[in-house]
Amino acid sequence: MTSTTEQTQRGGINVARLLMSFGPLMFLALLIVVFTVLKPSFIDPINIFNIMRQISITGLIALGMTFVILTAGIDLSVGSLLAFCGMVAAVVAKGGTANTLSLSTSGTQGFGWFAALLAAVVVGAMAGGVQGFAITRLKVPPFVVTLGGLTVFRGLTLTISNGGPISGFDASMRWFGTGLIGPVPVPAIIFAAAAILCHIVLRYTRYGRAVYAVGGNAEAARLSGLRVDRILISVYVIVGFFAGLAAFVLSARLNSSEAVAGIGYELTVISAVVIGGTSLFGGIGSVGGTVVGAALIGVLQNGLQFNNVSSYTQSIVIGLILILAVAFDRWLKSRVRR
Amino acid sequence: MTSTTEQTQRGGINVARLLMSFGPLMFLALLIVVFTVLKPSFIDPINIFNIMRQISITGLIALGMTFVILTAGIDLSVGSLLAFCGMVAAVVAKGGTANTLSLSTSGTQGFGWFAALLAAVVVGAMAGGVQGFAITRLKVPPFVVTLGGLTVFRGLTLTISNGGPISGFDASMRWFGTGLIGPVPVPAIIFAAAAILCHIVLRYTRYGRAVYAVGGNAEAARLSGLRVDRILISVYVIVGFFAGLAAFVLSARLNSSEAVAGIGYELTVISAVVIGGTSLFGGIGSVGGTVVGAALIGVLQNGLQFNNVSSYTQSIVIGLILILAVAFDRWLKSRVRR
Amino acid sequence: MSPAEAAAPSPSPALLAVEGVTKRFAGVTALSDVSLEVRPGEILGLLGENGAGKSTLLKILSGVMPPSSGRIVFDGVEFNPHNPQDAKRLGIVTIYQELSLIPTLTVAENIFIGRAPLGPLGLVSWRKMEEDSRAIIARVGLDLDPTTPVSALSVAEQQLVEIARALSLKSRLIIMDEPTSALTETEVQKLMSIMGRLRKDGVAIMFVTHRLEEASAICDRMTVLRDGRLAGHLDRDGGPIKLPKIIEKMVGRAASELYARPTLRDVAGDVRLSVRGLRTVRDPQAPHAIVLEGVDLDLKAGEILGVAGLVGSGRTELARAIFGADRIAAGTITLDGKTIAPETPADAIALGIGLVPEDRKHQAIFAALGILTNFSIAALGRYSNAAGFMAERREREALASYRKTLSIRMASPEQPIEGLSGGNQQKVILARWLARDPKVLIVDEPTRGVDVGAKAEVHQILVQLAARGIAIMMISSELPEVLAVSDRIVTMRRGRITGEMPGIEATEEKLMELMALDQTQEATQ
Amino acid sequence: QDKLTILGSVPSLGFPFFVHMLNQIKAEAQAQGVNLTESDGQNSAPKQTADIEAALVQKVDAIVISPLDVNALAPAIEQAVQAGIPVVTIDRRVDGVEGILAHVGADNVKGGEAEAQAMVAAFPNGAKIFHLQGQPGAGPAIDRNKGVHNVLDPLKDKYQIVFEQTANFARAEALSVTEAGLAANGKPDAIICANDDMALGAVEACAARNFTDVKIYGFDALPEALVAVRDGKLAGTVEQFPGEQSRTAVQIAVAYAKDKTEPKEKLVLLTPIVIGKDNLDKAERLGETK
Ligand SMILES: Nc1ncnc2c1ncn2[C@@H]1O[C@H](COP(=O)(O)OP(=O)(O)OP(=O)(O)O)[C@@H](O)[C@H]1O
Ligand SMILES: Nc1ncnc2c1ncn2[C@@H]1O[C@H](COP(=O)(O)OP(=O)(O)OP(=O)(O)O)[C@@H](O)[C@H]1O
Ligand SMILES: [Mg+2]
Ligand SMILES: [Mg+2]
Repeated sequence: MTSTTEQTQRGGINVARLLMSFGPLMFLALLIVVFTVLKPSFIDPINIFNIMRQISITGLIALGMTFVILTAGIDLSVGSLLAFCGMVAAVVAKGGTANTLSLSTSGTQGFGWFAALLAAVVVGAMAGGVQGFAITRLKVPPFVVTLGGLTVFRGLTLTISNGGPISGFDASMRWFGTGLIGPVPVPAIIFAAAAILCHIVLRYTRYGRAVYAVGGNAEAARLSGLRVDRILISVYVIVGFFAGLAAFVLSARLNSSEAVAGIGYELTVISAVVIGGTSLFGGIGSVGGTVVGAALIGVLQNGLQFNNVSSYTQSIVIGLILILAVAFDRWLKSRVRR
Repeated sequence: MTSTTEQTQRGGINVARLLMSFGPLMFLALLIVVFTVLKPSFIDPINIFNIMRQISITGLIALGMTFVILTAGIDLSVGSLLAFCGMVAAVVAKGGTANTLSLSTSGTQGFGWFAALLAAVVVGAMAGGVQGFAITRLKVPPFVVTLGGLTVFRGLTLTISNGGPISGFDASMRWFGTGLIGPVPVPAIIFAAAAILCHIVLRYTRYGRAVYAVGGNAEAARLSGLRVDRILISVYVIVGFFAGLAAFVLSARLNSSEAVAGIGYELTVISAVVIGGTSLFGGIGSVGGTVVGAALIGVLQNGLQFNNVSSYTQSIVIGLILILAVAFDRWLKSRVRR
Repeated sequence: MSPAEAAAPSPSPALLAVEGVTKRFAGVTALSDVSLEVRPGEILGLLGENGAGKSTLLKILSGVMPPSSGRIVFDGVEFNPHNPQDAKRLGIVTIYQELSLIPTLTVAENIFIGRAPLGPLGLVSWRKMEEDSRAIIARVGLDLDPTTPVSALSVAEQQLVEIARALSLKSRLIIMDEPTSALTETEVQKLMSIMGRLRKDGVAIMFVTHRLEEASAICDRMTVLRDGRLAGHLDRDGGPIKLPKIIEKMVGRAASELYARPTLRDVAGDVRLSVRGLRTVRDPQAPHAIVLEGVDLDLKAGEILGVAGLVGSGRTELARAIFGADRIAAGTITLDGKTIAPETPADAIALGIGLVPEDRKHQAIFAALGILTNFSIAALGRYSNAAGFMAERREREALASYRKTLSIRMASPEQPIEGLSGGNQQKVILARWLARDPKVLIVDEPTRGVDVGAKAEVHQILVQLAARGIAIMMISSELPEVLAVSDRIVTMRRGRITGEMPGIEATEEKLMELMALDQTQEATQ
Repeated sequence: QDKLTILGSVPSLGFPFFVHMLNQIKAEAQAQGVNLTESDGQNSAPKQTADIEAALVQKVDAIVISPLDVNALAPAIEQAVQAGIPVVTIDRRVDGVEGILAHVGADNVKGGEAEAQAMVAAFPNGAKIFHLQGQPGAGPAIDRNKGVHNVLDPLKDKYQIVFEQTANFARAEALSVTEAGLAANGKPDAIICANDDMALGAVEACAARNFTDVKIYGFDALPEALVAVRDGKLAGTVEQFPGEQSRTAVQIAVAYAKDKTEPKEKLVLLTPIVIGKDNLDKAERLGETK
């Protein structure tokens, strides 16, 4: 008797939840329909895979940012860190800063893709760790620390590369940016795999629970025996790791690491997370939402470009639609609650 | 007997408070000393007035941003709104979009500086009001609304000006950017007057205290009978007003309104506020802090430039010092309370 | 079910009439067809178990939320408040169950929120505000610097500030939702006498409490809710309304003895926790918090130690210090003979110490998170496998069993805990620590906001835990509760232990004497 | 103390083009035996203005500047001129300020025209064109766009711009934008880009679709682009001789500061040329491409 009630109740709430999470998703579907009607080739596999490849870079970082924002933190340094990790990866891949411009694809230069990947993610994670340390130990708010990081990492990147790019990687490295597995671009697969992993971590592990708890109420989390500082540091390590991974994929995709890479990414990435329903005040949100948020932005940009809308009008339309998408989500939620 | 205790207690707290607020201020003083030792001409009145003029633009916006952040909000659109208001002011000052590049200083064209100023602040305030409305009525988080605003206002600016600048204002308008009253630059005086006004409003009016209350706990403020929505809308109107004022001063100073003006200002402005001790979670902060924060950033940039530090190194040093300044403040606070 | 109006000799017309009010939330009907009346100069008690709908009704009356259906008449006019301000304008003043002060502002500002006194030039006069607020809080017996930020106050102090604020407003109807849940006898007495005075002035009061003695002592009439429905009205019949009558109306069956006196149990257990010369430093974040000035204490396995004291006596501070939540300046703590020095709550928990904090809202619940997460957060290790994955089935089963034993009223394990009534939230937090199965469990105001029935259950559970050998330290401001379950009782005052006696010998009078010596004498030091 | 000090200011050291420019200024200053104060405008007119103001306080002896914006920097430069400090502008000319010592530049409008003309020459029978523009509102973006349209607008019938989008001077954005353009419009004959970074991004997008015969044009003649031209990946890139501009400007400024030598010409205009595979040797930075 009781168990049936529980089950129906649980079922009811799940349907409601699903509907709620449909806010951005429904909007995304709507956009796809509209763009397809405007120009049917929009839905061609080539273009869909283009979009997937395009959102994979900021999407990867957005996965890490989801962890950070769930703890009520923020990381503004991701764009600069991306550039920094990309430059590190390039230096490792090319075996030094000499010979920065050769576009040769011979397989023998430098230390190879694996070392480059490792360097990028380790440097990214370490940089994140240092920032996390400043946040927890020096008690400087995440906004300030990572704003500092934003300028520091950019300066370091420019110093390493003296302003210029480092280009020309071997084919094995480039595969991570331009390769296909079946018809699917490798970056899209990396992003999908990372998203599933993050979803599992946040939803089904002890650590994930702790992240939500710290964001929900840090003091209560501390009094419940969670090592709040360690968890906070860890989320910055995670976002740094993903910035490194994204940097590697981006460099592989562009065949070049640029000192100006990733400028302004922090806002794109944070928007993806927030449009996906994660609260900037912590404790509420999901990886699924972030993926939808990233897709929404990607589809919007691509669709407008696809229709050759003038860049001025694009700005206006993108801004309005982002607001509308979230407003629609709120409206839907308030309906479901009733 | 009791009254003496009270007084010493209150006195004690006031001294403590003063010392606490000294965190960024002490750091600012330290920086000035260091730069002066490095190069005594740093402290020349000319240079000091330069710095004051330089911080006045972002400083003005930061005053408005202080209101917003005190309510636990944020406004990312200020840079774009600055460009938009500047363009509006230029169109009004020139009496249309024709003749956009004449550098003539004849006093007869267009509608004059007063109309231009009025247009800039009214448009700014209205744009802020619209955003505030979306935040309170559509229940879209400030981050999303103003991120949308960031791209929308930029697109509008580019549309008005068709990408180019509008230049050449008459002398009466230019005075607001380049004029002097005694030895003091007009923009610095405008900034100082605005700061004093904001300080009085926040500290000594019921409205100001309501702003703090809403930021401290919006739900409790509502339960206490405050009109939370109206207060929230008002702070976006205020920051919009200041973006308009800053736009007017900037256009007058550069003798030109550019479509690319203000890119990235949101971060500079928010840093000034946050470094000044205002909490991004609302309810805590002051105008004095914001002024010190803006000055800190201005002195740092000017001082490094003054000492011919290379641009890349400047980035690194500025980032580190911003973090250090806040860390120092936190450390000082934890000391003083003991 | 006709309201017995005979009790009042000349019934004045109702100031407030609630007619058939219903309130539905998603899936839950919190109120269904409730009607009641309040007359000027009358104190109406509103009683009911946790989740009965009391707070919901009061929130509707004060304009926080609209009813789904039904009518409210205030002063003869239909009343449809859209927001708290509408209610306030008519002279309806509310003290909410969940504290609603603004933590970042000072005491003075909270008292004068939205109506700060203005000086010349129309600017806020801080001096006048501070002076006036000092007088206002003094009325409820609170003596603290009005420039203190509210975030530095204890729950009890916050509650007093709220009461003081409400009393300082011009009002015709005062709504009090569990104003006394964190207060001790002394403050309650002060409040009662103020309420009595207000009654004489013709102010109507609606009063919610789970401390039935209190209700019985002060209320002229009572309205009892059960499961969101009206269970009936009770009237003063010459003398105070008797407790069994109230309980019967509340739970729908005859009441058994609630506070059973402890029998002298054989607590021959070894000393489990021992504290010697414990001192704490003044916390920079909470300048107001009491400093422990050398506490010595022993806690035996299988024993329930009651800790009694007035507001601000240092009980909470003692608990937090043992738990590693606050820094210790001097002194030693030994657990099972080994000296321990927990630097964080995590350390203390790992050693087998648990703490149910007093400030539920800020220190215990994760408001937006589901009940399941709220329940298991302190025992994640127990409900996860070696690889770090949650064992959700086990977790759910455990919650389900606590749901039954503690009779937690909830819709589903995923429901955000903020949707629960206050008392039910408290039960989830208790379940959190029961699931952890600690060696030493410190409970700070464990039944704050818990209804009588559940309170008895909580006491039962504490006794059972003790019987299993767990050492329990119970801090409570409700002396009957302390007397009911404690094997031994210590009293505290100004950071020191002032007395100790076996529970069976203790009486309220004896405890009061040890707890409350003249505080003002020492205040100046 | 007797050593002269000059200010060298460029719009943004985030872009390799200006890094090169400043490096050349630095090298020439060293060769002339003067001190150099460096300034990075960080893509912000107020920042570059502030740098000039700081230099005025320090009483530099001359200013060599590539202004971020020809209008917005005018007041600051005017202030310098009024303070009696010789100013030489590079690359972009500031209008309406009297008394500038000299201007050494290559007009971006002319560069855009050259770029489009090179494309026209490659496709005498007409072509389907993509156009990637620079950051909206930025001076060079406006001028280069104008140049391209000056040439192509009269030839609308033969040379259709089927896809015209901004990619903000950035490589990653150019890659995405080009991908979208290719998906929507199929293969173009040529892609005209407002800088080399975008051109290199377009190269990657075309390569991914195996459209290796699309002729892609860049702008700035960065070493990386020269390599791509050599390898046949880029059809051409516009050379504006930033190094020569910079060195000439420093020479003029130092000569005047030392002994008031007036420059032979007040206006030195270098004609931008398009570097293709056959005239790679004309490229200023060929030496850096080893
Ligand atoms: N915002 C809400 N959303 C959903 N359900 C709610 C909400 N607020 C209250 N409820 C539900 O309404 C019912 C009545 O709650 P209410 O808070 O009125 O109880 P109460 O009588 O005040 O209990 P307590 O004595 O524990 O404070 C409960 O079942 C509760 O779960
Ligand atoms: N480090 C701290 N941080 C935050 N709050 C603290 C801290 N230390 C103590 N407090 C709070 O200060 C209050 C005063 O503590 P104290 O031990 O004096 O109270 P008490 O005797 O338990 O009486 P009551 O809780 O009824 O006021 C406590 O409620 C506690 O929550
Ligand atoms: Mg309640
Ligand atoms: Mg306590």
